[in-house]
Amino acid sequence: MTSDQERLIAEFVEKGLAGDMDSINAIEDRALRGKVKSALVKAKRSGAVAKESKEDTKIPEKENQQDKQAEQSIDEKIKKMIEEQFPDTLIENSDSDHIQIKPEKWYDIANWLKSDSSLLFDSLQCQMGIDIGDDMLESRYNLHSMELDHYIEVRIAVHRSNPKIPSVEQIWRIADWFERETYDMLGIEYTGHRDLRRILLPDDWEGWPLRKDYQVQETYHGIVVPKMKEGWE
Amino acid sequence: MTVDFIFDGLNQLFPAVAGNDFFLIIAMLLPVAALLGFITIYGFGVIYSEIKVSSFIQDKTGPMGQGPGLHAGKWGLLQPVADGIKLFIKEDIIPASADKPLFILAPFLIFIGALTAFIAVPFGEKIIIVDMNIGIFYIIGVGSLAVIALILAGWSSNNKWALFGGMRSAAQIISYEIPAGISLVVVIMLASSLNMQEIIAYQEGGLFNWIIFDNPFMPIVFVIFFISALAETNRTPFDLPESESELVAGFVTEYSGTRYAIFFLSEYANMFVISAVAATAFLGGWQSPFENFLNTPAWSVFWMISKTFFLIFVMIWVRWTVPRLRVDQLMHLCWKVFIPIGLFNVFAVAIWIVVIG
Amino acid sequence: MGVVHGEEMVLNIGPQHPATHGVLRLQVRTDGEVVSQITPYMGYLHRCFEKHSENVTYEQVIPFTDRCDYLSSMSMNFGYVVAMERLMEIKVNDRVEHIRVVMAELQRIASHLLCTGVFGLDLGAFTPFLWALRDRERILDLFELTCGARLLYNYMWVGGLSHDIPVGFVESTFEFLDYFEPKVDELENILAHNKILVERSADIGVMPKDVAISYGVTGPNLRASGVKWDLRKNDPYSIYDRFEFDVPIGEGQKGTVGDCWDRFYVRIIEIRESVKIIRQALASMPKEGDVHQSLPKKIRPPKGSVYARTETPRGDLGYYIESDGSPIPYRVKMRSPAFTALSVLDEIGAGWLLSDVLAILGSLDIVLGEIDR
Amino acid sequence: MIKYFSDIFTAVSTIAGGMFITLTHLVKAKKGIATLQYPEERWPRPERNIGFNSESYNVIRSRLHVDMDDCIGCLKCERACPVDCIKIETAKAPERGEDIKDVKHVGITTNGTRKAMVVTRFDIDMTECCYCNLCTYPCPEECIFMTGGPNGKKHPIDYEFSEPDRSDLIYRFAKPGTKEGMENILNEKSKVEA
Repeated sequence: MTSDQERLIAEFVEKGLAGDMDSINAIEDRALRGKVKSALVKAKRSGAVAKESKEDTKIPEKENQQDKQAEQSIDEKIKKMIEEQFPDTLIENSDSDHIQIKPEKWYDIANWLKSDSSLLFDSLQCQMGIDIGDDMLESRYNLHSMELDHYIEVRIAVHRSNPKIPSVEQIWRIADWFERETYDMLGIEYTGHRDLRRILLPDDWEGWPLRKDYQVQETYHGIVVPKMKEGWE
Repeated sequence: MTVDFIFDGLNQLFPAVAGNDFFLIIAMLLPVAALLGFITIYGFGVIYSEIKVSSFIQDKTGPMGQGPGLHAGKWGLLQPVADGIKLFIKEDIIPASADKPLFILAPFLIFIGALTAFIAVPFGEKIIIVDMNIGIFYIIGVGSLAVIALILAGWSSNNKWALFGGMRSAAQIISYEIPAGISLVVVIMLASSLNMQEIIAYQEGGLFNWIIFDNPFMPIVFVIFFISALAETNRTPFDLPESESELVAGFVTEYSGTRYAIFFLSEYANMFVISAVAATAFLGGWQSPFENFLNTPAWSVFWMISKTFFLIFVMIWVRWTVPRLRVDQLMHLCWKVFIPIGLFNVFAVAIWIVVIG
Repeated sequence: MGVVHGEEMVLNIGPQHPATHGVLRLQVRTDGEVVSQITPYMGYLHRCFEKHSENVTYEQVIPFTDRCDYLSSMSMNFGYVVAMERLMEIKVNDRVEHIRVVMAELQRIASHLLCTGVFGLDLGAFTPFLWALRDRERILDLFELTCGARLLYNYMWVGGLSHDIPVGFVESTFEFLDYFEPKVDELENILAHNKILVERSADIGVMPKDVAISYGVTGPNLRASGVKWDLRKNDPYSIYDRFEFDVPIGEGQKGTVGDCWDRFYVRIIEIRESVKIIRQALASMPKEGDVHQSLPKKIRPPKGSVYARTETPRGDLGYYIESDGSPIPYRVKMRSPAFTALSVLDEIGAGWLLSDVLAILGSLDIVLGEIDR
Repeated sequence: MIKYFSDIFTAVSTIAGGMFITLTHLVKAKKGIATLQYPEERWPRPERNIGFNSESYNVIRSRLHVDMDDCIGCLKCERACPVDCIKIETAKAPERGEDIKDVKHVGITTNGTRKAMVVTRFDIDMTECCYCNLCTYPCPEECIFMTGGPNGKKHPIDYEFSEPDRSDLIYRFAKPGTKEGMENILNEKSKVEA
């Protein structure tokens, strides 16, 4: 490496450290660009060590904060709207990354979330159930709007003794199978679901496997479930 | 022909007991035995070539181990033999809910259909087992026996896949007999005979006297006949009755071992018959492509078999290239494409004969 | 069709059937050959991925993600590590990101090759399937060169890779791409434009946009319905925002937008786009960089949850990871793309002939390992 | 009507095109064959030159092997295994770094670590192993590894291992010592536990 090149790289690294990544990405010579980038990474790493590893983590944090702010705004906005439209359904929570609601009016809220022209959540990305302890089961919905490109997460907690949540199967058709899976694994009953059967496990399976207190069956159809394999005591 | 020839020969050999009925039986059985031997050897040959051609098309080598010289032999020449042995020593399973007599009858029926068609196939001027005056009609007629066998197989298996397969094959074979028949009608019009030997005699005198080059419509007729032949022998792209990714194995789903082997063999035997008919009707039969070149009776067998094998090769080649049609498209092709064009050809060739020929 | 009504028959396609791509059972009601209702039954391959995950540590989940979609293990690993890195706020260096992208795109090619080949096989064309497998083997060789395994890699780790790419990997990948590009054309010529295949797949099993979105169908299946939605473009993770590539969508070239042929053809174009990405990524890959640089000593994410999506060959793969601060995940949920793709089968498959249903199933490109988990 | 004939024309032309492609493959059959005659020919195993620090990387996925002389019984591999196919039992050695002839226990590893534990059992169930390679990374003495790779000289790669009995695939690596020696060690262990 010539000293000329070294000087160039040093220049670019300084620029990069100052946050000007565009000029580095604009370098035409691929090899030089690669070198600059690797030098930049090195510089950042050593800088991070010197500043007690603050510099390195700051960048993602910043991005995250920005993301969170964006999320917050949509979350807060929806929370406010829910409060107006469906009073008494929102549960205030300290975490701002999701919306916690009561199960009763979930079907109406879901319908509204999908059809309201300022929200248009037309895609249910993921629906999952979780045993959050304290005898509570939770159903979580990750919603996404294809047109407006924003996300929210809705959480509905129910008590284990009466795990009933209105089904949104007729609003987002994919919820059909997602809810069946959650029913299969955690035993949350989705009222109004037209075909609530077990989906992955056999129909005659006992228990709800993903609850935290689930015990493996002793026998299944007369077959003993081995606890320890042979010759492996 | 051949039967008479052998009968005469036996009578001359033993003049003391000439005209014995026993000689007639021998004279009939000998060609049949020869035929069975031929079908077996041909079966091995064609299965081997199917394996190898498909392998080369698919960038594989195909079987390499089973050959002369035990393991690690050359070229896997004995692979069909091994396959045959495997199939014949397999357990013979008849499903409990199957209709047993029909289940057993079906493979024999299909084999009889394939075998009896062979006797009217000419391999040379004298080398034909029975020279019937309605030879081509006879082969088409006997060939349709397969439909009954396939329906029997499909129905008696008591399996939904088999039933689907049987029904599909019935519809398919019956439909495609019409374009095939229409195509042969054109040939019969030209040769003015149903006799195989006379059709061949019409094409005497080299390549350009073959019926396929007789007039501008004949190549189309040939293509229609050949594609219909593919459909009649249940070959891809018309292998709906046994389409493996839809119907598991179609009408042969419940068959195993020997019975399956018979189905397998009759498919290839049918291929030979239908290719032989195509070669006879369109490609000059046992005639040499060049006038007065290698046109002796011994060479006639060579020409006939090589023409037939070329057509079989094309069948194999097509099989490993194209996807499969759907049931309604199959019928569409038959009734809306082949039959109108075939009828047009009959009309056009008739005019051609009147005006030019 | 449909004028003559006979008795309805219930037919079980599977669990052992050549066209179900695994152990799937489709209970279909047919009238003759016309299918009126399809009820899929799955779970034959259920291996308790989510329950397992609650009993092993975070790094030990990765071998299990491999086995979910065994045809695109790299993408499965990728999705998991992206989710974990988002949860733990780890930023990996450029070399790692480049290697990951190369691997994921190679995996996409391998998976799409298999899918297009098998689609041909479902329609009766055997030869292109073997050609596709032959080229897929070359990709698996590259993976073997890299991490020693051909199918289940456990290559991407949280915060890095299990090891660096070997010397000569870049050259052999370029060599492979040069060899491979003409082969795609060949595959396209023999399969995509073949009249019989067009007849079999065009206008069959049309999936309109709104149905696709409502059913959560993603990936090539959604794009074939005319929605320009690719997470690599729309929500870029890793370093996909640095590369130039097109997102192919179904245009209804041979029939209606969103038919089987579009789903099939979108995959062939995606193979070409992946080749583009690999070429760019290999060219810009930094020579220096330790793949273990940001590997955490102990994976102990903070309390919280994350839902991260990545684009696998089959669509949006989402991992929902709930952490309670211990080294063992509290809950891992995989939102598998093939699961949603299969759920749409009844909607778009009913009313077609039996042969068409199997063609539609083939065009959806499902992997049962991922559906059953 | 035009569509009718153009359909026929496209059908004929595309199928002819496909037939031509397969024919070229058939004609050039010798060139592009992908098959290997397996027992005679084998797939060339890729040269794994990892570049830097190749010694510490082991990227072969073959069967596991343990150099018992180097194992210090730290249980790291057992904990790393996601499918629990490694089972290790240890007993406290009388003195750190001491050789115990009765159980063939070598006191000091090749890396120079003085062993404090006698490994009385080290079983790997290869029927359950998922070849994820996770156990080889945490090992401080690099004594558990997949055969082949950098260890290829000592342990050639072996993909084709099969046994007539399932239980033969449980590999027991712990060195069988004399009976008395084992008893001594185990007594010592039970004392410690008590």
